[in-house]
Amino acid sequence: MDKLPLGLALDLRRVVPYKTGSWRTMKPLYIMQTPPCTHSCPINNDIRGFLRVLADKQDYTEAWHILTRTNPFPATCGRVCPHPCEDGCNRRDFDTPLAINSSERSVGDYGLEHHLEHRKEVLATRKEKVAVVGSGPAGLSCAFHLAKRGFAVKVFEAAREPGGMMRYGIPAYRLPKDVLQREIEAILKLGVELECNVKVGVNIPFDQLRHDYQAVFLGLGAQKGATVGIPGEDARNVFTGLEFLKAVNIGKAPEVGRNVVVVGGGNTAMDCARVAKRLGADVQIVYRRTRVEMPAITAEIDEAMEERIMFRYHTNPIKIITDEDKVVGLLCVQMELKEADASGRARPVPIPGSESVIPADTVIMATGQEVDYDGIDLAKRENRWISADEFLMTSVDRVFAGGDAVLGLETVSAAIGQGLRAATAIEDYLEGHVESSLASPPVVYFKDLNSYYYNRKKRISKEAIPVHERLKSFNEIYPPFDPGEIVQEANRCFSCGLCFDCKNCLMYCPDNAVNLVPATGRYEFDYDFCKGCGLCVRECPCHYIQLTLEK
Amino acid sequence: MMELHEEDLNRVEKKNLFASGHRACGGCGQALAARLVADAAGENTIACVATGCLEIFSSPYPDPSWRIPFLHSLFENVSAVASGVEAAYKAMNKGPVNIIAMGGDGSTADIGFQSISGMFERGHNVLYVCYDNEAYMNTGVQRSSFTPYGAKTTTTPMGNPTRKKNLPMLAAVHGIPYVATATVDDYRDLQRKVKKALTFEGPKYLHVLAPCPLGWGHSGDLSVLISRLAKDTCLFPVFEIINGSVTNIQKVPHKKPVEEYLNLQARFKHLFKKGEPTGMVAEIQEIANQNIERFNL
Amino acid sequence: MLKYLEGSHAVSQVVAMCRPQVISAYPITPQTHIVEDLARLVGEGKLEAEFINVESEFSAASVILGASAAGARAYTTTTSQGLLLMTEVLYCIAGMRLPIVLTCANRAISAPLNIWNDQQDSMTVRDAGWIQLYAEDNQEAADLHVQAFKIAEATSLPMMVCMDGFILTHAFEPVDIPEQKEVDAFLPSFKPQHIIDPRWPRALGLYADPRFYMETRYILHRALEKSEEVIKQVSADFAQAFGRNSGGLIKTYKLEDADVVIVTMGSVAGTIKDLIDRLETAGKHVGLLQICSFRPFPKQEVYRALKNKMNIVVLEKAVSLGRGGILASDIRWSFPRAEQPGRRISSYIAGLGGRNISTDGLMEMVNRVSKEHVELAFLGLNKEIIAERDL
Amino acid sequence: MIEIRIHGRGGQGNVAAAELLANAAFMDGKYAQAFPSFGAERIGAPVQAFVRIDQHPIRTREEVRQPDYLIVQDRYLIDSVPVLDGLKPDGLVIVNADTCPEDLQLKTTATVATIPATEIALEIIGKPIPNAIMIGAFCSITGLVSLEAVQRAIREKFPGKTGENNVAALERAHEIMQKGTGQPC
Repeated sequence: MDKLPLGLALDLRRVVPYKTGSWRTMKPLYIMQTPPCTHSCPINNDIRGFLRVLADKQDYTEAWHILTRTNPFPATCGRVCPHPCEDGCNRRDFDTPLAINSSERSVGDYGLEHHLEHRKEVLATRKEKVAVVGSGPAGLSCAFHLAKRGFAVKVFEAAREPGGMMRYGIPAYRLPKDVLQREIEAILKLGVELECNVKVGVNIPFDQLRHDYQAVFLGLGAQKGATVGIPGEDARNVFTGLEFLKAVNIGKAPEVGRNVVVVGGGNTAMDCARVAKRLGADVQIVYRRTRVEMPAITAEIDEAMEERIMFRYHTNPIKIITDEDKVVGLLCVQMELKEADASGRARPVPIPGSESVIPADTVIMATGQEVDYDGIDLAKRENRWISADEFLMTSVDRVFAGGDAVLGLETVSAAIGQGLRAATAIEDYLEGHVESSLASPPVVYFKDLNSYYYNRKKRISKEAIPVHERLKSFNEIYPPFDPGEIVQEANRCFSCGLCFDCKNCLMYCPDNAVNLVPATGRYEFDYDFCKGCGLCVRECPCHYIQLTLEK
Repeated sequence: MMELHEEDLNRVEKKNLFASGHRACGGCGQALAARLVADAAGENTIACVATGCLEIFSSPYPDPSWRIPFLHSLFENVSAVASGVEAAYKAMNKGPVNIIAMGGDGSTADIGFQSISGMFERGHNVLYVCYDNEAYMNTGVQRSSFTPYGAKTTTTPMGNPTRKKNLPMLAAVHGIPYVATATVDDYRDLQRKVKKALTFEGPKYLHVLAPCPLGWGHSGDLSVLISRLAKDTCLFPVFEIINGSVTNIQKVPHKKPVEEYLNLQARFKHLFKKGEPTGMVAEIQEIANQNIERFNL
Repeated sequence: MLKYLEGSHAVSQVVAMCRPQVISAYPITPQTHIVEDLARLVGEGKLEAEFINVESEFSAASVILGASAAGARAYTTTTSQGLLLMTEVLYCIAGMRLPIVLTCANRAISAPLNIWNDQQDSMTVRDAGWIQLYAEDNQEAADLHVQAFKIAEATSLPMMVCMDGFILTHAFEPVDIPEQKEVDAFLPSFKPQHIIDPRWPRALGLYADPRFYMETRYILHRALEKSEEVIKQVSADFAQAFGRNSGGLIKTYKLEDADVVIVTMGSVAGTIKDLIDRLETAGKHVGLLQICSFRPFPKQEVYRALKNKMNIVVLEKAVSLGRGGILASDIRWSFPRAEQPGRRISSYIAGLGGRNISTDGLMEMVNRVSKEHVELAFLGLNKEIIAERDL
Repeated sequence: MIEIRIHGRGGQGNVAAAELLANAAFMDGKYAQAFPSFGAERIGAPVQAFVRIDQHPIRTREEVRQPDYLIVQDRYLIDSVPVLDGLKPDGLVIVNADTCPEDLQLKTTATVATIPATEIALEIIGKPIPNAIMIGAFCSITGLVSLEAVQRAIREKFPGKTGENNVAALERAHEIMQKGTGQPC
């Protein structure tokens, strides 16, 4: 036999390492966590995901597919969403939140420019058919997700064109019509059948749908403008907010004249006012309370003010003054705020003798919207909105509902989110098993991060085009990010709760118990040697590693 | 002097030439440093290691952790042993090869000080890396000349009354071409310095602060954080001394009070009475301030 | 060729012919002339080697440890305090099985400080795992170095050539210095067992827990025992090649019909031989047994040489304080127990700290042991100095 | 076997003198041994050196206790060191002195010779190093080693000017002693 070297010398290529893994009491694990952006997104978009592929690979196509996994309307939401994701962004506690909304818009636009097509999740077509009532964000989102999962879907739309509020309620300077149009077309490409000019409950009996289809989704929206019921509302040149916006959006803008008064403090009110301004009028907004109580998105209010729209707070309309059937003015009374009412907002009370007349050629009553239940009968809540359970099933069997009709007045994103959830619920229902959406992992907050490894960097923001320019047309007021800027911005993402290949665990492990798996490009622990010291957990910037008790 | 391109210097190296299976405590700063150094130096390297914690946990027969040639004989002679290896390579016209002598603070600054001084003075082409964990950890945390002021060890139960020996400066006055300090938290900097040092002909000295969870009294997961705090509190200045002149000093834009460093370590616990810092803490802050002044941190 | 020169230079010149690749030493009397001459030879380019001037014997030993581990033929020389300062490294070198050659110019050990000759230094490190051969004169000192590298490299054991400080190192006498080509023919170039080289990554100097340590020490002990054969063989080969006897395990002089046998090591043998001749003319038969190899200790050879001798006196230049003669106890232990009752093995300590070993003193010793057994005696003590002081 | 003991002070070249004598004898084809009374002596301190010359190999390492010849390189040592100890009754002692042997009043039956070696050294070599002169005197009186051999030994040990000066000094001493005495008495 060949002898070993003298004096305990050793050939190091023959060493069999001693396994130190047995020393471990705590064990590190790579566990993906929920980032706060996704958590606060009504659609739960994989924001971290699409930003990463932008940052790492500058792959816009992949980014678009990641976004549209949940949301068929990135270009739309990238414009109209009040982006709660950015409020959640952990960078808020570090420097400034990421410009997620603008990034989404750019990715959405990229998808449109390059005619990207949605991928089906299930290629086989299933026997079950589903009817979707209403082609607004909720309806189309539901149809989209069902179609991707192989269901035959038919969408019934009362109006002449699909899109619901997105088409008729949102002015073009916020959402260009062709953007919406192309995103809808992309959805229909999945094989979704669309029939317009059919009002369910009027042109087809509601029960027939329930008979012809295995499931029905109601995305009715809140299409009926509500008025406050003051004298003179029936006069010419008095519109509800929705009437007005719809008219403009279908290119039949009314003659609004010199002075326009808009009543209300919601988003619709803002839209109406700004549209009227673009029609060349001097616009005043009349609101019973103050700016603080206005339900509209702050940005909307700011932009309205920039566009020199007059705000009259503590002002309440009593009577529309008409000359024959033509509006000439609006009689208002000053209010003062008293203790809060049921809505939690300060209760406005008239100040006696404070009446005054605001001259007006047009009055727009943007004072609320309601669901149009014509021919559809089901249980309601607050006697206004459809009541649905946690799986969005209504009081009627096999009938699901979502969007404004269920939520009350909410955002496009909220409606899309409900469409998605309804699609899942319907699938589960038809497959006869319970709600399958997994409980998502815990949310990562700033305190969970090791922010040492992040550099401070201000977010990229774009100046709106100057007011005098804006008012000349219905063009968008915010220019898009250019590709470079998007990547720059994507690189600011903390990647909360998911590895972004910083190599800390690999380099810091005193026991070399972290390996990079070339095949997957992912890191994995070598538990033969890991002593469970937790250094990797401590130094992981994004809280992707958890220390768990060794079992 | 051998040339190295910037990208080579800056590349992070992970080769596991100091491999898994060593018996160091979890979160050992010295084990981490040793791997970073070995990987930076690369395969064409000979490691001469002094007796000490590193040697004990990395070289038990028959399963040592070294994958590059390893030579150990005694506690106080590693510099001379490395000198001999270098002389032999010269005599046999072999090489080039990286020869790295390494040891802890005891084998470097105390019992091995004469030996290292001799190696510096004779100008051997050897890189000496000192893993400074500020006490004799191998024997159970006794005070060394690198033990900082105020630190409690088993032989300074009331806290160390003296300040730390300044070996980087002592090395520099030997007139050797390259001296540098580094910490384990900044592995890029550490590996860069190893590679840079090896480009110089003659003796080189690299002083690495290596937190010791056992001796410093902190949990293993804090090793990197603590070594970073040593810098951020200006208690451990990071710099290079190239041909005698101090350079590339790592500035500390956001200086932290020494308490932040001390608070995390049991060896300094006695400096706080009911959470309130005693006079010794002020003294330690003074040391930091002097560093700030001296190195314009 | 026969040259008249100082013992130190005889050694340095022969060492140079052995082509060491790394030499490292620290100056200490009486070793200095050896180092100085080697430094000169390297400086003048007559010897191709790295000469490392270190800051202590400790580092000298460490440097050659490293050099030998890296595969170079390495050499150092020291004495006395220097050797003791090296002790820790000496044990290491043996444990790592590095074939290093060291010249010990034997000298006394402090305190009191004393630079003169005795053999306490090398005797003190006798258990370090080194082969130790003791030279009688400068010729043998020179010859032993040629043999030393061969023995060390054949056995992977370090070897110490011991020569009496001053008495040999500083003595001028004729020495036959071989030709380089003769040495080259006798001593092949070094084929190292261990090479620290990145091309074949090896670990040297690992630590061994209780499962392994004892075996390594046992192996080392057996290796030393086995080296006896090599020492004998190399000495025989040397006689073949150079035509003179040097080294080996033991040497005898007029032992055959000796009534009293003196056993000793090193240069005092010469003085004793003269004495033996004088006594012979006076009709007294005294013989000499020289221990050349103290480690390994040639127990069998000693026994074979002395088994019929009933009156033996061991004369040595070192003492195990609190015990007595070191060589003496090894000699006593060389005989099987209970064998031949009445055999006298007396023990004499002599020449400590350079005290002259005079013929008269030796005569007195022989006379006394002829009459009685002497358990332990110090030769030529000055009673007055002792009387003046308390124990 | 001839035994010689050399007394002197550190710096007077005592060991060299012993070495040269032995080397010369070696060159004359004899066996020789030379060694100092080893020590840490510094310049000026009294020292000794020993030489043995024989037809046979020399084995003994004993210091020379009963010298046949004494060489005293410094007369003032006589007062401080027992230089004459063990000198054979029929021996010879050569002293470096500028006086007549009688004036030294040495208590010995051995022959006493003197030579002003320091003066000669200063004159010829330019340094007060008497050893070459003392050796020269020794050869001259005893004829124990040949002058030629000593000359070769000196030239071997000190090549160049120093050697030549010493050789010259050696020869001068040789002549002087040939005349019988180093001193005009």
